[in-house]
This record gives sequence, C-alpha cells and structure tokens, in this order.
Amino acid sequence: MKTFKVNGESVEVDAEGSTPLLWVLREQLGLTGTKFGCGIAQCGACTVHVDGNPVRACAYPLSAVGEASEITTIEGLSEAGDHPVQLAWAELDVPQCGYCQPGMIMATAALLAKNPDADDADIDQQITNICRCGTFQRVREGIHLAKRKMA
Amino acid sequence: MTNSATITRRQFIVGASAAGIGLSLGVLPRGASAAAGPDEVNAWVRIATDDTVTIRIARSEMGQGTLTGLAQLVAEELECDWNRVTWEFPTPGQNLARERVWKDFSTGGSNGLRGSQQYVREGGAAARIMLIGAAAEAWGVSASECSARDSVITHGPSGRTTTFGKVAVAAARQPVPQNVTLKDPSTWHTAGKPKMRLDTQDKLTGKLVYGADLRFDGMLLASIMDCPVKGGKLVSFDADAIKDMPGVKKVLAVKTSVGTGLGTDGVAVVADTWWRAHSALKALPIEWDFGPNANFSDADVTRLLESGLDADEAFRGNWAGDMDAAFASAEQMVESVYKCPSQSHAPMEPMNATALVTADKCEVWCPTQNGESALAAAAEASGLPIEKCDVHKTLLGGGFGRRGAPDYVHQVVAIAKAFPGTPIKLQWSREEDQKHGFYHPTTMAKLRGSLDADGKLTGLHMRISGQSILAALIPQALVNGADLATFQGVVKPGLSPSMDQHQISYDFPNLLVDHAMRNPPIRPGFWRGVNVNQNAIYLESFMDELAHAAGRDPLEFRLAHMEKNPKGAAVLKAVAERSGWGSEDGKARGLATMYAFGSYVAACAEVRVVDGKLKIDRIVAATDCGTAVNPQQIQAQVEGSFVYGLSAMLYGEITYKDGQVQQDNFHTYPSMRIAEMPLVEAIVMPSGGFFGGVGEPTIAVAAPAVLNALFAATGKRIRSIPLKDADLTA
Amino acid sequence: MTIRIAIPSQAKVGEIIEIRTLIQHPMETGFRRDEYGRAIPRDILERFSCLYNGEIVFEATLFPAVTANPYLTFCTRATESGTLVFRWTDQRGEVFEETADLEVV
Amino acid sequence: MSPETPSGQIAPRSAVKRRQVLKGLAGGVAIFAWPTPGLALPEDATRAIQALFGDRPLQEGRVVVELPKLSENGYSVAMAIDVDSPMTENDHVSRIAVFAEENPLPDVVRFELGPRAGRASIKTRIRLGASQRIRAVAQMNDGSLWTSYAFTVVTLAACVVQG
Repeated sequence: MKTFKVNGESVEVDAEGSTPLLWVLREQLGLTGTKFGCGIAQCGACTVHVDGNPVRACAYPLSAVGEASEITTIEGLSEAGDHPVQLAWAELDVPQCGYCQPGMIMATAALLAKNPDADDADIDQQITNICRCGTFQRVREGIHLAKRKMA
Repeated sequence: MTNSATITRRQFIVGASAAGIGLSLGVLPRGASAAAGPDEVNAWVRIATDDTVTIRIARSEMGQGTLTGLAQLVAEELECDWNRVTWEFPTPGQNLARERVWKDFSTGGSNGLRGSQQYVREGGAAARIMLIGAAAEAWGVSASECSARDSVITHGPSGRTTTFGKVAVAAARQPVPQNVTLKDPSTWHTAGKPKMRLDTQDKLTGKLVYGADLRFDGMLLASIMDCPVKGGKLVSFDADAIKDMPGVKKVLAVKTSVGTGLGTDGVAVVADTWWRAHSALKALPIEWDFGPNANFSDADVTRLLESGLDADEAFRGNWAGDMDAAFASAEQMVESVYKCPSQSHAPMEPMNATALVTADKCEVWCPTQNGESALAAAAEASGLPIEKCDVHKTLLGGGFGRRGAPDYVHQVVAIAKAFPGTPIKLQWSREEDQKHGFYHPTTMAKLRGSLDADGKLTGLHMRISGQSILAALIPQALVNGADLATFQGVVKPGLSPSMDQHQISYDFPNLLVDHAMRNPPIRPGFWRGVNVNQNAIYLESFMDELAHAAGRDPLEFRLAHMEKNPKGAAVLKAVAERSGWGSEDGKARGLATMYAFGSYVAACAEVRVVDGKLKIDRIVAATDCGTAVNPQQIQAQVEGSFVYGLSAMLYGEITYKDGQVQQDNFHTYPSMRIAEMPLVEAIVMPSGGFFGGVGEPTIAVAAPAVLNALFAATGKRIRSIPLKDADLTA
Repeated sequence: MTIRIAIPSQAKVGEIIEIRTLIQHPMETGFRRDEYGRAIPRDILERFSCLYNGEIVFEATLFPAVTANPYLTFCTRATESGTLVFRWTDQRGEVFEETADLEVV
Repeated sequence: MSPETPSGQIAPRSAVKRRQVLKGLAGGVAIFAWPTPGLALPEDATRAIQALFGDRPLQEGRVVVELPKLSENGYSVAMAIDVDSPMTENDHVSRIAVFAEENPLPDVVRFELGPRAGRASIKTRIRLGASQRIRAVAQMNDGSLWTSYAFTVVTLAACVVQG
C-alpha cells in the first residue's frame, strides 16, 4: 500500500512496485485521460507531471513515486478544462484523433510553467511527443497562443 | 484505493442510452439511443424539446473530422442552429435492424464525406420539410409559405414563428418526402464554412473515452501474443510457470481465421489488470513453430522485387502510342530504379477491443473504421447469429487504414467466449501492433524515358514491381489477375470506373505503365493514401529527373503535358506561384502533383541541408477537392497528412529477419516530431461541381516534392526511402 | 484426405434424416496469385454424389465459389437398412469416397 | 471473363471490369419477365441462369435463401436453401442452382435431388467476392422455375472497390 497525491487528492494504491505509474493511474485510479502509446517512453502520450516535472508515466515505476510526490494528470490540469493551454488548443482546433493530445498538453503546460517565454527552439527541444495525425503545426501555434494567454 | 472513475457497466449503458447523460461519461458510444424514439424526425435527425439537434453519424471518426463534416452537411439542409448540434453513432446492429437505413459504415478511401454526402444531405432536407410541414399543419397554413433557419420556422405572411423542438414529435408523423431538392453549395452557410469540430473539447480534458479507456465493473484484461512469424503456429505454452503471478486468471490459446492463412495463432493472458496480464505474458514460456517463413528476410524481398523490374510478364495499367518506337528514335534516354519499403500504420492507440459474450449475446465496444465489419467479425467469432450481436463504436485513436481490419475483434471475442458474462478488454502492446500489421505494400519501380533533340519527352515506361494488396486480401477482386489498385495515381482514364478517381495527371504521347506482381509473405493492407504514395514518388521524382536531363524547368516540363488536365495544372501553378517558384532567392525547391481520390493536389517544398541533415523549411500545398465542406479541417488534413507521408519518407520501414518484423516500437520505427515539422501553407481551392477526397490525396505529394527539392539543394537524387541512412552531404 | 460424415446410426422407416458431410480440400479458385504474380491453378472438387444402397439420392456440382473444405448438409428419406456412399470427384477425375451404415427399423 | 492472353498482359478491352461496364447496361436487359421490379440481374448471372434453364419464366417464391446480412470478408459464408415442396413422386424439386451476381464467376453450386431427399433443405458454405445478391433457382419436376435471393454485405472490399 502506497500513499501519494494525485490531482490534489491523497490516494492509496496497492500494486507491485514495478508497475508503471501509467497503469496505476489508468487501472487502479481510473484516470484514463493519460494514454498508453508505446510503453517505452518514446511517444509521450502518457505525459503527466510529477512534482511539476513532465514525466513519461509508462516508464516511471510506482516504486519511484515518493510518499510526498504530487502528481498531476490531464484530469487535474484545470477544474473546467480552462487551462491556458487547453483554451489555446480549443481555439485552434488542434486535435485530430486526439489520442496524443493529453500528453501533448501536459508536456506543453510543464514547458510553459518553467519557461513562459519558450521560443521555437525551446519547443523543438522540449516537445518531443509523437502525433501520427500530424497536428504539430497547430501544436506550435497553440503553444505560442497559450503563452500570450498566460502573459 | 480510489475507484471513483470506474464506470460500471450499468451506468455506462444507461448513460449511453440517455441523451445528455452520456456526455458526463465521455461522448461515446451513444449508439443505444439510435433506435427509433419519439424525438426522431427521421433516421438522421433527432430533435429534443429544448431544440438540441442530434445528428446520426454512420461513418467512424478517426481524426479526419468526418463526423463534423457529415454533421455540417445534414445541418445545412436541415437549417438548424449549428450551436445546438450534437451527434451520436447508430450501431451497426441497429443499421441492420432498420434495413441499413444509414447505409455504409466503412470509413476509408477518403470516402467518409464524398461517399455519403448525397444521402445525408437528403436526410437533412427531408427532416426540414417534415418539420416545416408539421408547423404549417398546426397553423393551418401552406407549407410553401413557411421557411426554416437556425431551428426556427417562420410563416412568411403572418410572421408567426416556432422552433424545431416544438414540432419535432409532430414532424415525425408527416409524410416522408420522396424527392428533395438539395441546396447549391454556393448558398451554404453551415457546410462549406470553417466550423470548429464537434469532438474537440473532451479531447483536451482527458474525458474522451477511447476504446483503450473503456472500463466496466468486473472487467478482466487481456494481453495477446500472436506467432511472431506469419504463417507460423503456436505449439505449446507453460501456463503453470506464470499461474502464481499476481492477478493472472487464465492463459489460453487464441486461434482465429481472419483470412487465407492470415489468422491469429497465438496465446493470451487474462488478468485483473492489463499490466499484470502483459507482465505475465512476457514471462510465459511459449514454443512456436515458425512455419514456412522462418528464414524469411529483407534480402528475400529485395530479390523478389528486383526480379520484376525487367520481367517479360506484367499487367498493364496505362498505355498510349508506341513507346518502343519512341525509345528507338530517342535523342537521350533516362533510366532510374526506385524503391519503397513496407510501412506500419502505427496509430497512437494500439489495437484494442472489449467484448461481453453470453450464451445468447455478443457485444463489442471498439475503435473500428467499419462498424459493420466489426459486427460481422463478432458474429463469425462468437458463432451467434448476427442479430444477437452488436458493436458500439468508440472514437479512434488513429486509423489510417489499419482499423478497417477487425482481426482484434475476432481475438477478443474468442477470449471472451472463455469468460461468459465477464467483459474482457483486449489491449495490444505497441510491439504486437507493430509486428502484426497490414503493412503498406512494398514495391520497386524502373522508369525509362526518352527525350528528343528539343528536350521533349517522347516516351515513358513505368514498370512497377511489387506487392498487391488485393492479391493478398481480396483475390476475387483481381481483374484477369491484375490488381488495378496498384496503378492508383497513374491509371489510364476509363480503365475501370472505380479507378477513374486515380487517373494519371499527364497526357504522354507514348506511354506504358505496367505491374509485375511480386508477393512476398508480408501481409499488406490499405495504408493512408494506399498505392498513390509510392506511385507519386516514382513518377514525380522521375518527371523531375527528365526535366533536368532535358535542361527544362520542372514546372514548365510538367505543364507541357497537362493541357488536358486544367484543374491539375491549376493546383500546380498555385503552389508554384505561392512558393516563389523560379525566383532567384537561392532556395532549393521541388514540385509534385497528383490526381488521387478524386482530388487534384500539388506541393512545392523548400529544403536545406545543414551538416548533412535535411531541414524542410516550408511546403506549400494546394488541393482542389471540388467542394470544401470544412475548409479549416481540410487545412488540418493537409498539414497532418504531410507528417504521415514525411515520416514514412524520413524514417519508416518495416524489415524482416528470421521471418520477424524488426521494428517493434517507436525507437526503431520513428515518427516525425515537432522539431522536423515544416511550415505548411495549405491552399484550399475548390472549383465546384464535385466532391473529392481530403484525408489521403495530399500525402502522396509530400515526399516527391521534398525529394525533388533535395536534388535542387544537393544535386543528389534519392531513389529509395526512407532517407534516414542516406548521405545528404552535397 | 479427411472426410467427416455425420448421420444418425438408426432411423425409422420413412423418416427424413439429415446428413452432414465435410471433406478436406483447398478448393483453389484459380483466382489467386503466387509469389511471382502467376495464377495458382484451379484445383477444385467438381462433383458430389450420395448413393443409398447403390441409388443416387443427392448430387451436387461445385464451382470455385464453394468454400475450402466443402461442407454440405442435405436430407434423405430412410427406406431400408444399408450403406450410404459419399463420393467426391475432383476436376482431374480423382474420386474420394466414404461410406456410412444406416439401420432402418 | 475473357481468358488471359499468353503473355500475361491484359488486353485493353478485358482490362475494363466487365461487370461494372455491364452494370450500366443491366437496366435495359430484360431477358426474363421478372414479376417485380428490381430483379434485373447483372448480365453474367442472367446469362448463367439462361444457359442452364433456357427461356422459361422464373416465378418469385417457394425458395428461401438464407445468408447472414453481413460477412467480414466473404471467404466463408454459411448459406441455407429451403424449397417449399412436398417432395413426393408427383411434386418435387429436381434441381436447385445458385448464382452470384458479383462474383468473378456467376455459378456457385448446383444440386440435383428428388423424392428420395424427403425435404429440399440444403446447407453449405460459399465465397462472396463483394456485396451482392445470391439467387437460387429451383426447378420442379413439372418444369416450373421458382426463385428467390438473399443479399449479403461483404465489408472487406469497401476500402478500394467502392467509389
């Protein structure tokens, strides 16, 4: 039994320590907004925040989650889906199939929280999520729009 | 342990069947309500007393905006308030029960809108006529004096008004209009406009329930491993070795038959969570008989394809004039050989499906490009009559052609039969998804062209050698042995009605395009853009080679053969003009054009090579799809399809060693990321009078435009993709 | 060549019995293509006959549209005890046969 | 279907999918006096029926063809045929022939039977090349012809064959 915080609430989880955080979130906690894409930290569909840092939850074992860890998932990014990144995404109609977008949004939110002035080079370096529908052009526009909303 | 987000099966189904409540559980599947109800005006439209309009969508939504476009088409004719529009999927079972009132569920071939626009618009128009008829009857006036707009019906002479919601129930009793006149697209106000998608919001909050996210009370999870070599067999497994691993409920052999020698012969582990099922499966000792393809490798593919380049026998797909005579009198001959490998679809959401089988019922929830195909698979796998089965579609985390095949439905039903009354969700790992695809066919091509003393192209021979999708999947669709689909994008006009949407763009005096069919033991399938992709690389790269050999401008060289194709010439000129083709700014540019899926498309790419690495700066793309139903989504499709096409060009290849796929995840099957994304400028230029496809055609021009620009930048002609291993230093 | 016949072992005089037959055979259509794009030659069973004590009671002509491992269910009226012969003939004239006994009471 | 030329190359004419061309003509072909509209068969199947049964009229009825409404790929589709007949010496089915309107070959299977069958009830499994009507024609001992059909959607072919 392990206790930590997810989206501001304390949770208790009973699972093997080797279980990736992704599957704890999805299967133990029912938070299915965080997606399974590759299982090897390549695609970023499972990106969540652990203590504010973007983490690929599919390769982050439960054993690495500290008792004091605070995890934020897409469900906890905002109360009403109105985080500036989400608002920017809505305005530009970014998603196509949408499956990678929770991870894309979480990666962006983490980037802008640390670097509100992120430029294209920062985006190129920090946003490495895969989107097979190919929404990158609007993702980039969305990041810049979110920046303006946050400013 | 918190479990608050678990959706119980009962809640799920109740939620799904009650309008509005479904939203709190994600937007799917809403099918259960598509049975005829009091608020149903006709099969396509339901209107609640609060004026909410629910439009029934038969096709799948896999990212291409099909659902929104179809809703726009219905709403346009219905004259309803777009802001009050929502949607639901009828189930394929309901479709059968109502004599296929929603017609085809198949979503592929860029057919979602153009294949159904006529009858969905008629459905919307019929509903409008019935609503107006009901209002007119209540008022005791002539329907011809009434009109509708934004869900409000107005009686012209008196100025009286009512709303759709108030007359919807009465409207359902109105006679069904037999002949409806559709609006001219030039008068559209909802369709034809850049409307925001109806499915965006829940994709931003994690609320959207994809197939992979389905949860039912008491559900068990399955992970599967099919024989890693196609044509091989499961011999045995040692279930005892993993029976004590946490959560494991059952280990079972799964054998299905999806097609001629193409079924599953594997093993699945069922556990209380997927992670536990998958961990146990990875630990399970399994003995395979790899069968006849145990030693198959990529070198075998190359040998087989090369054998077709000069083979005497080939199927013809396009011909004109006398090519041999043209070659005999050539001033200059140009000859090149090209190659394109197998590709995996790699949608972001790996294959999955959920099934509940009881003695007399089989229900499946899954992402599928064809609900009816999934339903047929459920019936065949369960052994139950089709009337006892149904499929609830979820939105797809990508399809690209892969989810047209319901192999995973066969599998999940086979597993669920061993757990009567228990919902089973089968989730493939990414590795399973990569190893058991229906891959983009692999081909090579040898092109020869003759030029006269004036640099005019006098003859062209395009020999395609390679894999036929139809020969593997639908042999009965071969025409005297020929797979006409292999000629997509280069086919002779009039060769076959179904291929006329893929005619060659050019008029050549002396031409032969032929196909030496070579079928390696790789399961091929329909991969977004299908055979247009490689044919565009072959023909459009070679046109560039010919232009350079002739010392002519590649734009002018192409246009010289497009006099009979003014719409094709128009898109080509549009990209040339916008991109600054011909300007002396030192930028390396490349062109490509194609007619595919009924649309005229062209692209101009600008590239640089920096430290031996390709940098694609910009691509201008134009598409004339005849009628633009949602221009901003067409732009999104152009932007996105380029990522798909360029990922294949840059990195994508499926290769074989010892009969097994070598690229089992994104580290070995990379996909483009944002850093590599060029600026895409999409010119949407619908010329009217027809409906062309949107999801696929532009993919094909991305790669040849970039390869031609790369030649302009470096003088190097890349004739084999992917580019990843090519030396690009000038 | 595996042949499976399902037939009741006993029937009353005049009773209509159902006979189920299955024979292992590829029923190669002639429409498929091999590795080198060549037609895989047609190879089908063309004829099926059921003889009841020497008399033909049911016959079928098969075309490539009949699925691999042809399955056929039909009926016959039990008249007298005896032997039923099930005979398939392929396109080259090769014959495959199986028999079953029926006791009529 | 015209035979393949020896070179393996397909001749220009035969490259046109014959049944698709013929479909356009089918509306004008009225070889039989079909009792109801919508029964005009694609040419190949019509010809095959004519070749077997001659010009005698077909009557709709007495035959029931059962197929699932959907088939995933058409590789193996269960078909049941029942003909309403007492199967007596004086009144029985003598022949049943099954035709596919959209297969490469219109002939599917034929059965010869008589009073010894007791019941004209047959089950088998067939291949369907595309969504289509499967028609059964039963010939009675008095020479009369009865017919009916079932329609099955084959879902696999949709991606390329349509449009």
